Formats: sequence, C-alpha cells, structure tokens
Amino acid sequence: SGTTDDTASVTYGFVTDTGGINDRSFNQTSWEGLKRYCEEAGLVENQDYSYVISEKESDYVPNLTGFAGQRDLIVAAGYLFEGAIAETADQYPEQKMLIIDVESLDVDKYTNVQQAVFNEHEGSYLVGVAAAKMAEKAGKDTVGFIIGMESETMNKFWAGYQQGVYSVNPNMTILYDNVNDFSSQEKGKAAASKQYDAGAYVIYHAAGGSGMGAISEAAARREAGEDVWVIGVDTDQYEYGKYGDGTQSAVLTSMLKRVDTAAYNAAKAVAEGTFEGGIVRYSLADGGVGIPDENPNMPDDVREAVDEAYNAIKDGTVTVSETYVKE
Amino acid sequence: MKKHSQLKISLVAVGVGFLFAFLVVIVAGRNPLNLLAAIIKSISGFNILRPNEPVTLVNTLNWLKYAVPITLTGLSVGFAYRTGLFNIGGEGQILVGGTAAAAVGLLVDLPPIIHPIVCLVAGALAGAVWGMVPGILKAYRKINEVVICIMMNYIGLYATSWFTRACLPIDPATNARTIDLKETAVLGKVFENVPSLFNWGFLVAIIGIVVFWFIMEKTTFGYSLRATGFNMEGARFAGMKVEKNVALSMMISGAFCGLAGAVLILGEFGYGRIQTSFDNFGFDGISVALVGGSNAIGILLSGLLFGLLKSASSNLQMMNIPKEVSELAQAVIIYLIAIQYVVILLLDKFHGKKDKKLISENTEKGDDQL
Amino acid sequence: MTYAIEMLNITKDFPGIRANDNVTLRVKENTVHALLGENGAGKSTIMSILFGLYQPTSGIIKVRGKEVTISNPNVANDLGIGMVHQHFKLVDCFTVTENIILGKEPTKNGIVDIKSAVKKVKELSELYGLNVDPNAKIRDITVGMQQRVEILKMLYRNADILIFDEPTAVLTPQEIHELMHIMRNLVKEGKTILLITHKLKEIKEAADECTVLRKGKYIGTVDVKTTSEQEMATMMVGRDVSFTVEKSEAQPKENILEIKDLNVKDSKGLYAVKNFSLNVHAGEILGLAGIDGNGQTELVYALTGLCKAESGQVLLKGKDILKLPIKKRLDSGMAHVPEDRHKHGLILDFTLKENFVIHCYNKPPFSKHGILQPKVIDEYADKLIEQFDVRSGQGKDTPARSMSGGNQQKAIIAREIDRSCDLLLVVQPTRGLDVGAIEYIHKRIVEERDKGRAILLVSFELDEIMNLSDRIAVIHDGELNGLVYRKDTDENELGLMMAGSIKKVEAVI
Amino acid sequence: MMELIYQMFPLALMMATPLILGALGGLFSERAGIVNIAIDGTMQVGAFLAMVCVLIFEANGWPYAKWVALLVAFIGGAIFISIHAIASIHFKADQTVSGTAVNVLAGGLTIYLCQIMYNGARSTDTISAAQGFAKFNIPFLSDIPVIGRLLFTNVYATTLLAFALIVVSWFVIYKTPFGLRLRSCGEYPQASASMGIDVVKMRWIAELISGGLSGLAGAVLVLTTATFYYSGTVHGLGFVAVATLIFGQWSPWGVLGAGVFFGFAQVLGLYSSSIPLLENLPSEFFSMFPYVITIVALVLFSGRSMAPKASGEIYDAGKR
Ligand SMILES: Nc1ncnc2c1ncn2[C@@H]1O[C@H](COP(=O)(O)OP(=O)(O)OP(=O)(O)O)[C@@H](O)[C@H]1O
Ligand SMILES: Nc1ncnc2c1ncn2[C@@H]1O[C@H](COP(=O)(O)OP(=O)(O)OP(=O)(O)O)[C@@H](O)[C@H]1O
Ligand SMILES: [Mg+2]
Ligand SMILES: [Mg+2]
Repeated sequence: SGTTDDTASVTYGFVTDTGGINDRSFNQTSWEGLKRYCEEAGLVENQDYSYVISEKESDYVPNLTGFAGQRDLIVAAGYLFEGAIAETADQYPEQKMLIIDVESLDVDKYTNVQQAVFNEHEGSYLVGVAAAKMAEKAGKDTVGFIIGMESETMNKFWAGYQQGVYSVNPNMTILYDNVNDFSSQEKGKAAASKQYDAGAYVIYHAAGGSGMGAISEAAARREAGEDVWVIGVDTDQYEYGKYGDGTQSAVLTSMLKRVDTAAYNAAKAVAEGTFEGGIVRYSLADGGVGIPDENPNMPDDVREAVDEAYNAIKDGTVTVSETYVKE
Repeated sequence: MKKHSQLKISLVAVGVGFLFAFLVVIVAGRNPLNLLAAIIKSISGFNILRPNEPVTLVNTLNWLKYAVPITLTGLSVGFAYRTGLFNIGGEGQILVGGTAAAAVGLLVDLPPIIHPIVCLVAGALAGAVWGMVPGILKAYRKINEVVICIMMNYIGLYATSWFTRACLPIDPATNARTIDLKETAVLGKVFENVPSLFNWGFLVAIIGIVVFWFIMEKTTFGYSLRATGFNMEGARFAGMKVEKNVALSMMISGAFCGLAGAVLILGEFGYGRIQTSFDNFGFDGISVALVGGSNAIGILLSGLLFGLLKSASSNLQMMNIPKEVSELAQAVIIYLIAIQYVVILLLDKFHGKKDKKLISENTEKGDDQL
Repeated sequence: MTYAIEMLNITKDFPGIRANDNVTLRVKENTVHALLGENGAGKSTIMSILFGLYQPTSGIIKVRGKEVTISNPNVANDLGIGMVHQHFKLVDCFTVTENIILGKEPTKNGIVDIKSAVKKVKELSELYGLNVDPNAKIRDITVGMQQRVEILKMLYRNADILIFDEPTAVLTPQEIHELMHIMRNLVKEGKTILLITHKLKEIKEAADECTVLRKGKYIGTVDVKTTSEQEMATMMVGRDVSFTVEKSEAQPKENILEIKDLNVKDSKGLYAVKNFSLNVHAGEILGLAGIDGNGQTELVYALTGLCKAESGQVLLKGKDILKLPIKKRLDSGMAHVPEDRHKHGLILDFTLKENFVIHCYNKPPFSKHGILQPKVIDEYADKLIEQFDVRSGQGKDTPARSMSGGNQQKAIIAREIDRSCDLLLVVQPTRGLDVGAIEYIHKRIVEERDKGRAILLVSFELDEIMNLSDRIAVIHDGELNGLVYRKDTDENELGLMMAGSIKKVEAVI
Repeated sequence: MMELIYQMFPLALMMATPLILGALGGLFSERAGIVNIAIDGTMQVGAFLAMVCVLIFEANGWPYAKWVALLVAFIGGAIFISIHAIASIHFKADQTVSGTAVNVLAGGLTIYLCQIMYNGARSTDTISAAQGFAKFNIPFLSDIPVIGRLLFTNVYATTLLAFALIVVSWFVIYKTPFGLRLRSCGEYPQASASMGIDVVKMRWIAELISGGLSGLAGAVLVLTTATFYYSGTVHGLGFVAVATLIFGQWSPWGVLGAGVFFGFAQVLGLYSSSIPLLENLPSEFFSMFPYVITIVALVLFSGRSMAPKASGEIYDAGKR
C-alpha cells in the first residue's frame, strides 16, 4: 500500500549494497538511523520496517522493486545504486526513495527521490588536522592514508585530509596506499603496518572492510606498547580498535558521515508529510559530517585545534576544496 | 542396481533440499508458511499470504533474469566438465567478457541490433581468450587447469579494473564506472513497463543451450571432446587432436562465461563496471552444471532452479526468512548430487519394495488360477 | 596327506551373478596347485575369498585343517596366506623396499627403519634367487621385476601359502621359465602355491595338481602328470579345442611397410630403438618377438605416431609417414590393435557403438558436415556385433566398461579389421584371454592375412608368435637381432636371439 | 633495498600463514586420495568458531582465549569436513561436487549461526586486539644476521606454529609408517588394502587432519588480521590455498615456498611505490602481479606434476 491512508502506519524498506548490513560502516549506520526513527515512532521491525541484503550488484533492482509500491520510503546507500534507483523510479514514479552518496540523478525527473550527499572533504579536513596535530605533538612528521579504491567519493576524503594535514604543517609527509579492495583485512593490515614502519604516527583509513585490518594493526601495536593511532571512517569506530582490557582503543577519532541522520530525517519527513525530492547536502556546518563528541584519546590541545578548524569551516573563513593537488 | 535417470536423482535432491530449508526455518522459530509463500511468489508473483495483493510479472521476470547468467556460466562449466576439465575460472572470464562488451558498446558506433551482437561477440572472444590460457597450458604443458583458472580470476579482476579506468570513458559523477553505453548497444528490456531488468539477453542463454546440446551430442567435434574427457590417451590413440580439444574446449567454455558477462553489462547494467571483488556468477555456474549433470537440458533446468533460489532471496527477506536458508538448501542439493550413489541405493530400495509387492501379487493371482 | 587349504562348497553371489557355485578346492601342502578356467569362470573370485577380499555367500574354509573366517586380508596374512594379484598392487613412486614393507614397517623410535628393511629385502631376495634392487623405484623396473617384488611382499610377511593370479600374463618366455623355477624353489623351501592361469603349458611345467572351474562351477581336480593338455582344455571349455592355428602357406606380395634405420628414444631420453629396419609384405604375418622392454613399445609408438622418432624412415605403401600426425597415419592405411585395451583401445565410458566409430566418426557416411548420423552408426554397430560375435548386455548401447575383457578385445579387433587397412598392427592381441577367445582372434588374424593384408604382430608370448607368424623378427635391446622364416626356426633358437646370444638376420625379402 | 625486504618479509609471512595452513590441510587430504576444494568453506568455519570462542572467553574473563580458539577451530574444522569425508569415503561422491557443496554450506551456516548468536547480526561481535595474536621479536633468534631479521623479527606465533606444522607434516608423511601408508592410499589404495591397511580409516584420519588444519587456517586468519567474523572474512583465500598446494606440488616444503611466495608477491604491490622503476605503474599491476608470476612459475616448472595418482578416485574395495 504505497499511499498512506490515515489508519495504517508508515512503512520503510532498506536495501544494503554488497557490503551487507553489518559492514560496520555506512550500510549499518544508515540502517541504524532508520531504525532509530522507527523505534521512536513505535513501529514494529520486520513488519513496518525491514532490510534486504544485496549479495551482488545485480540484486539492487530486484531488491528495490521488491519494496517498491509496498513501503512508503525506500532507503539505499551507496553510489552504485544510482542506476538501480533510476530504474525503479522510472517504474514507480510515486515511490519515495532516499539514496545516499548520489547527486547525479536528474532532480526534475526524479521528484520523489531524495539524494543525500556529504561533504566528506570537510570532515576529512578535521581528522587531517587531528592527525597532524597529534604527530606534531609526538615530534613526528609523517601521517598515513589508506584508501579502498579510487573513485570520486573516495577522492574527496583524500583531498580534505591533505588540506587538513597541511593546514597544520605544510611540511608533513602523508603516506598514501590504495589497497584496491574493500574486503581484505589482510591487505588493510599490511598497508597499515607498512605505513607505521615507514614512520606514520596516525593513519586515516577510508577502505571499508579492508580498513578493519588497519584498525586491528593499530590496536595490536598499541597493545605491544607502540605509540601509534588510527582514524576511523563513516561511523564511530572506537570500539573496533579495542585493546588491553577492552576499555582502551587505538582509534583516535573517526570521520563521521551522518548517514544515520540522513536516513532518520528522511523517515521522519515521510511520516510528517514533508518529504521532498532533490539533492540534500549534509555539510560540516549542519552536523552532516564531523567527528564524535566523545574522543577519549584526543588530548585537549588537539581537540582545540580541531574545534578551531571546525569553526573556521563553519563560518566560511576556511573553504575545503573537493579536489586538491599539492603544488 | 537399476538405472535411474539423472533427472530423477536431481528431482530427489531438490525435493530434499527444500524440505531441509523448511526444517531450518522451523528450527529458527520462523513460520515455514512464509518460506512457501516466498517461493511461490518468486515464481508466480502471487502472494498466498495476501491473496489481495495485485499479481504482477515482476517476480517471474526477475526469476528468469537471475537464471540467464548462471545458465550461461553453467553451460561453461558443463562444457569443460564433459571434456574432463574443471573450469573454476568463470569469474575472470565473466569480467573480461563484460569489459570487452562494454568497450565495444562505448567506443564503437554501429546500428542497433548489430551493435549488441558485436558486443556479445567481443565478450565471447574475450572470455575465450581468458579460457584459452588455462586450456593451452593444460594441453601443452600439462599444468593443472584449476590453479591457472584461479590465477586468471584474480588477474581478470585487476586487469579489467585497470583497463576500464585507463581506456574507457569514466563517469565523472562517480569515477567508479564508465559512462552509459551507447543507446544502440544496450539489450533492451523485454517488457518495457515491468520493473524488472529481464532483457533480450535471455535469447543468448537459449541459443547457448541449443548450441551446447548440438555441439556435444550431435557433432563429430562434440564426440571427440567427450572421448577426450573420458579417456585422453584413448582419444589420442584414435588419432584425435587431444591437445587441440582441451584448448578448444576451455576456450568455448570461456566464451560461454564471456557471454554471461556481456549479457550482464549490456542487459542489466548498461555501463562498464570497475569491480573490486567477484560476483560469484562463475562459482554459481559450478553448482548449476553439477546439478544439471553437465548436459544441456539439465543445465537449463538447474539454471532455473538456482535462479529461483537467487531471486527468492529478496522475497524471503521481506517475509522475514533469513536469506541464508536458500544457501543452505543449495548446499544440501549439491551434496545430494555428490552422493547420488546413496540416493540411487535408497531409490532402489524403494522400488525394490514396490517390485516385490508386484511379484507377490502376481504369484498370488497365479495361485488363484491354479 | 594334510591339506594346506580346504575350501568346501563355496558359493559367492554378486548382484545379478553367481561367481562361484558350490566350489570345493583342496590344496595339499608343499605342492603347486593350479586353478584353471576360462575368463569369468570364478578363479579370481574364489582366491579373493581365500585372501579375505570378499566374504563367501556360503561355504567353509579350512586352513591347515582348522576352520577359519577370513574377514580381511590381515587375517589372511596372519594365517600365512599371501597373494600376487592379477593386476599388480604396487605403488609406482615408492621404492621396492617401501612397497614390500608397506603395512608392516620396521621402526626405530617411531621412524621407518629403511636401512634394516633394505637389508632384510636383500637377504630374502638372495635366499630365493629373486635378484631385485631394493632401492629402485617401481616405475623404473620391468614388469618381471615388479612381479618378484610382489613375491617378496609375501615372503617378507612369512606367508607359506602363496596365491598367484595369472602371474604369467605379463611375462616373457624367459621370465615365465624363471618364475616356474622360482615356484619350484619355493615349494622346496616348504611353501604351498596356488597358481591361477589359462595356460596349460605352464600347468604342465610347474603344477602338481589342477582344479578346473567352468562358469563358476567345480568341474574336477586332476593329477597334472597323468592328464594331457588336451584333456584339461576339454574340461575347461566343455568341448574340444584346437591349439594350433590352421593356416595355409603365406603368399607374400608387395611391400607394404618399410622401416628404415629407425631410431627412437624412450621417455628417459635413451635410445630404445636403434637403426631398426624391417619390411612387412602384403599377405604375410610378421611376428615381432622379444622380451618386454627391448624397444617394442617405442617401436610401435613411433610407427603409430604416439612418440617422435629421432631419425629414420617409415614408408607405408611407399609414402613416408614418419612426420605425419596420428590421424593421417591411420588414414593412410594403418589399423592398430593396441597393447593396452583399457587405456588405448577403448573409451570405457563410451557405448559399444560409439567405440566402433572412433576412427570414422568424422567421415561420411557416419557424419555429414561435422554432424553425426546416428542411424548409420547404429546399423554399422549392429553389423559388427553380428559379424564378430561381440557379446554384451545391452548390445550396441552397452557401456564398454561393463563388458568382459574378451569381448572388449573382440570389439577392438572387429573395429580395426573392418577398417580394411593394408597394414594391421596387432600388439598382444590375446593377453589375459581364455583359449576360446584366443582361438577366435587368431583365426580372424589369419583370415586377414589371407585377404592380402600385411600384418605386424607384436607379442611377448612365444607360442602366439610361433603359431601365427610366417616370418619372425626378433628385437633385442632395440636392435633387429633376428629375422627368420617360421618354418626354419624353433623356440630354442628364438629364445637365444631374444636373449641376444645369437644374431641371425636372413629372411630378408 | 635490504631494509625494504626486511620490512616486507614479516608482512609476507603474515599473509602467507593462513595459505600455508590451508594448503597443508589440502595436502593431507590429497595425499590420502581425496580432493579437497572445501578448504575455503572449512576456513570460514574455523574463523567463525575462533571468533566465537574468543568472544565467549573474553566475556567471561577466561585466559588463553586465542589458544583455545585455535584448538576449537581445529576440532570444529575436523568435524565440519566430516561431511565431505562421509560423502567421499563412504558414499562414492564426486569429490569436487561434494567439496563445492561444503563450501556453499559453510557460508550459509556460519552467517546463519551469527544471526542466532548475535541478535540477528550477520557478523560476530568485535574482539579486543589483546585477544588476537600480535607480532613479536624472538629473543636471540632475531639477532642472527639476515635470517634473524627476515624470519624472527615481527613474527606472529601463528607463523611459527605453521612452520612447526610444516616440519611435523614432513616428518610424519615421509618418515613414519603412518606417512608411508597415507601416501600409498593416495597413490594406489587397492595396493594399500591388499597390504592390510585400512584405507577407509586412513582416509578418515587424513580428512580429519585436513579439516583441522583448514579450520586452523581460518582461525589464524581471523585472529591475526581481523577483529570480527563476517561473510567476507575468508573472501576466497581457500581457493588460493588450493593453488598454493598445487604450486607447492603436494609437498610440505613446496607448500611453504609457494605460500611465502604468494604472501611476498601480495606485499610487493604495497611496496611498489617505494621501489624505483615500479613506482609509476598502476596499482592494479601489483595486485595482479602475484597471480601472473605464479602462472609464469608454473610454466617454468611444468612437466613434472607430483599429484597423488589416486586423488579424486572413488575407492571401492572390490575394484580390480
Ligand atoms: N566385484 C564384482 N561384482 C560383480 N560381479 C563380479 C565381481 N567380480 C567378479 N564378478 C563376476 O564374477 C564372475 C567371476 O569373475 P572372476 O574374476 O572370478 O573370473 P576369473 O575366472 O578370474 O576370470 P579371468 O580369467 O578373466 O580373470 C564374472 O563373471 C564376473 O562377472
Ligand atoms: N565391479 C564389477 N561389477 C560387475 N561386473 C564386473 C565387475 N568387475 C568385473 N566385472 C565383470 O567381470 C567379468 C570379468 O571381468 P575381468 O575384469 O576379470 O575381465 P577379464 O576378462 O579378466 O579381462 P582382463 O584381461 O582385463 O582381466 C566381466 O564380464 C565384467 O563385466
Ligand atoms: Mg581373474
Ligand atoms: Mg582376467
């Protein structure tokens, strides 16, 4: 029942990309955002709202159309959904959908599709500042960056991070590794190990499942008494870097991409009848990207520097570019 | 021991597989009726739990859509298997086939109908080249094709990713795929108004099945391939070009996978992809071929079966059944195919009882007459 | 007189077939007892029962007067029973010693004590005059040697009742002779021997008593000294059989096959065939005699194209075929009955009819434009089955695998003969077959000769060579060491040529 | 340059260890005559069990979690492979088909169990790094010139365990009566049977060891490189282990060499940017590199396959 009549409650469907529901990254986070709203609204899981996992990209359209016409809002995360969303919207022009990380769909044509994008470069700038400050404090001059694959979105992370690091110290060395894989912890771990061996003090990963290897390497090194840090991505990855008795973590901070907020907002808007298509940009200024408030590992002075950068971006004194090439 | 047709064994396996799935669902405390409903809905679009729900073609078409690529990869694995080769290199062959098709679809201008055909040919050729490497190494250097196939999978993964990035026009919005293929190259949807990507690529699968059957069973070439598969030395003795057969068989096998890749790109995606991991269509092909007994009709049927298990995944999840259930059912089916010896024994026992009953009935009648 | 073995009223059923039907076998201690019967008579089955590989459906087994149940080969071993199987049970890539000690390894601190094992093997080998190299790999030694390894396996286990299942099928005349000698030696040392064979001459040579089976049933036990070969053959087959092949004088015509200075290397890169020259004429059977491993295999492989020759010429009807691929050679007029029927002769998983067309499947009328013509193939298969009396369960649709060895061989012969080639190359055509089958196949070969074909017969069995050939060539160490007319020679002379003691190349035509 | 190699080697060993263990598992199976392409699935089961075990121990504050986890994974792998063993040994299964079934089963089963155990999540919970294995320098040994830095610096205990298992396997397979019998079962089981060896029993033992080692491989993978188990944890490494086994020509030392080679080639991709001449090549070239080199190596060494002869053959006591 696509249209809400007054007695029925609002219903939601969530479709994961191939990362699966427990990717400890944006699928999981988006789902949690949606779930949070639904719980607040007193909806019943698996009845009013549920998720479907995509095994391969070929599952995207069938999974979306499976929900289409049945749920008031369908949420999907990941730029690879672009074509599938368009296909579904062509067939179900009335169906409200939220797609995260896509902004290239024709807004005039797909009026019921909300495209949520994030200023990852701004958030990455912040963690860049954090990384550089930490390194400076420890008397180190090298930080690292690990990427899962080169793509437009991924490049925004890299651009923002560089600008952040160089804003603190233009002479800082940034190590860069592309592991070409989003699901190989070993490669992520090896890349992190390589960078730490080469002197990196803090590593920022944007490598999905492979990044878990980087976090595991940092935790293992801290466990062994080495002084190194790692920065998580998408969601607060603090707990994945646990070491020692489990209360400490090697995760310095995380670049939050509030996909949960996007999902939450869209779900709420649909229930309240205020949902609109078009592009919604989540920036640092509106809390769409940022770092967690709680950062037990971050010393106050570093925190201050990050806050400073935060304010500067917010009031426009600093603009972070989506692309960046160091001259 | 009686002869039981492959079909009968497969049917028993499938039946037990589904029974097992029901069992798992019950054990997990979910409603088995939902499983049944999901399967029926995936086949027909009719939801037995909500009879009022409008029935559309989407589900059926999605089922067929899923069956197309795995039928093609099943043909691929089956073709090699009949020649005594294990083609576990489907993943790589699909990737290169898809990429070749995308390249032709992006870079070449051709009229409609001709264009997709040329793309398909390019995909088949690329797949054939990828299959040729293990084929030739097996034939002329006696290197185990399984290792080479596994290596070629990974090489294909990275080679296509590099090639696409370096040589094809990349979509600037994502930087993670090519721009859309030329309009003329796309394999259109069969039913424009149904939200399923079921496309004209299904014809490729049907032609593939006919070609497979014809080559294997009807031609002299197929005869010599089968001879090579059963007894390489014997075939050599009879003057067959065993090495050539092995290499050719692997190439044809690769071509089937290449076609699968091309159909996916031309029919489903409409753009060239940059993948960082496999889609497992090639591995699915192994199951399809094995359950289908590596013959054309069997592969068609098991392609439909596994297509159903894939397409049911979405309905299962929506009906609150973990999608892993379909994997477990698949595992059971393949396992029963593996141990068909036992299945046959059990069937024999079953039949034996019936036969004995018949005999005793007959003798009784005979006694009456006396 | 005590019996080493008594197998009383043994019956063994396999699904659908009764392999042994109430068979009784009594073997006296310290004798060689032969077991004679056609293919499928149940000889191997009853011996497998004695060795614990199968359980009898009914019947009693007594060993040295005591009733026993032999549930597996270990029990047999413990009872002192050892068996040399028809097909050797040796691991190719193991050494002689490893094969012998397998399952009963001497150890030192948990490690296999190879040194002491080698010593023990050497001792045993010397004691019984077996003369094997304990450290050689099985794949590097001759078939005759492999058999001695099998014998050593039993001796190593202190077996005193030794079963030999068709031990001579794979041996050369010299080796057979030596084996018989070894057997007598063993009996002298206190062992009891059970010998399964089709060959009456061997029974005459080595055995004391002989039990005859036919179609699973016990026919009788006779004293070998007082029974003639003819009588035993009649018991075995159930009718009179003739041992000699009836044939008229050969009428040799033109040269069909000319081998000139052929040199071939073996798989190890050594010259196996050296400067070999030979002609075979239409209308004659030329028998190539020689001890196994003297280059016959390589010669045949070089002729058929399975391996490359180093130098020389092979002319078939005047045309050099040495550079041609296998197919072309076959097409230019060569038919070939290979030595190994399972590996080379047949595709065991194909049906009989598919096997019949293995050479001609891609030629009209069996195929048109690359497409098989099932009707034509069916008719052809029916024709061959009838002409050559090939017997099988489901006629032309029988999988070759499920046919008996004799019928498999008949099928191959039928196929090759029907190709009507000018040259028929037959290698070991009757290996492991019973007299009935042998008789039939020999007859067909002679018929082909009379039709004017040139026939090159390669065989390790001197009897076969003597019976069939018009001329006999002898190969020794890769060289032509003899070429004589059949009528001008005898077994003794041939044996000397085969051993390389004399050289006599005179029947050159 | 040497410094680079010193850095690369421990990483290569880390990557190699699960491959070596998986391949060693395959080795026992194939040496006894059973084709094992189920290594991948068994690794998944091992990885899953190891994680679950550590999580339980962690929650209860029990010590030695990771070591117990290795043991549990070994036993679990052995039990799991029994499915394949029954089919192959008793039910005359086509071993490739059966192995495929077992692989499919593992993926479904572990994730299904995850959902039951972890609130419907399709992965396990996360463990603390303290629970996993960490690299360390072995006292004294790491001071040996060259070798010390290559092999004994920054190593994982699990890598040493794998080395030890290679030596043990070599000893067992080539020096003990058990090994001789095992190999005979893989070469010519009818011969073994005629010598009174219980082929069925031997194959069972081999399969159990094989499953155990593969399970161990999964556990080592997850406890050295990851902090939780999910469906992508093994991501096809079991098939690379099969390749390692074949590349290593079914011998323990060969497996060691092939495994280290694979590991090294993977790591080379990461280090390419620091190596002159290689730095400008696209990253895909390095990802591809190990696989290309493997093919080249196989071509160079071709023509002398040492595959056990009876591997994959159905053993039938009555067959003659
Ligand atoms: N494992 C088995 N299963 C079913 N039938 C069998 C089996 N082994 C033997 N037979 C049947 O038992 C009969 C006797 O076979 P056996 O091998 O004992 O004959 P044989 O006298 O040794 O023949 P040959 O001279 O060919 O070796 C054959 O007709 C065969 O069909
Ligand atoms: N496992 C089996 N099941 C059923 N029948 C069998 C089996 N093994 C052998 N036979 C049958 O036993 C008969 C004799 O078999 P056997 O292998 O002894 O043949 P053979 O004539 O001795 O040939 P070879 O020279 O190869 O030994 C054949 O008719 C064959 O069909
Ligand atoms: Mg026999
Ligand atoms: Mg026989």
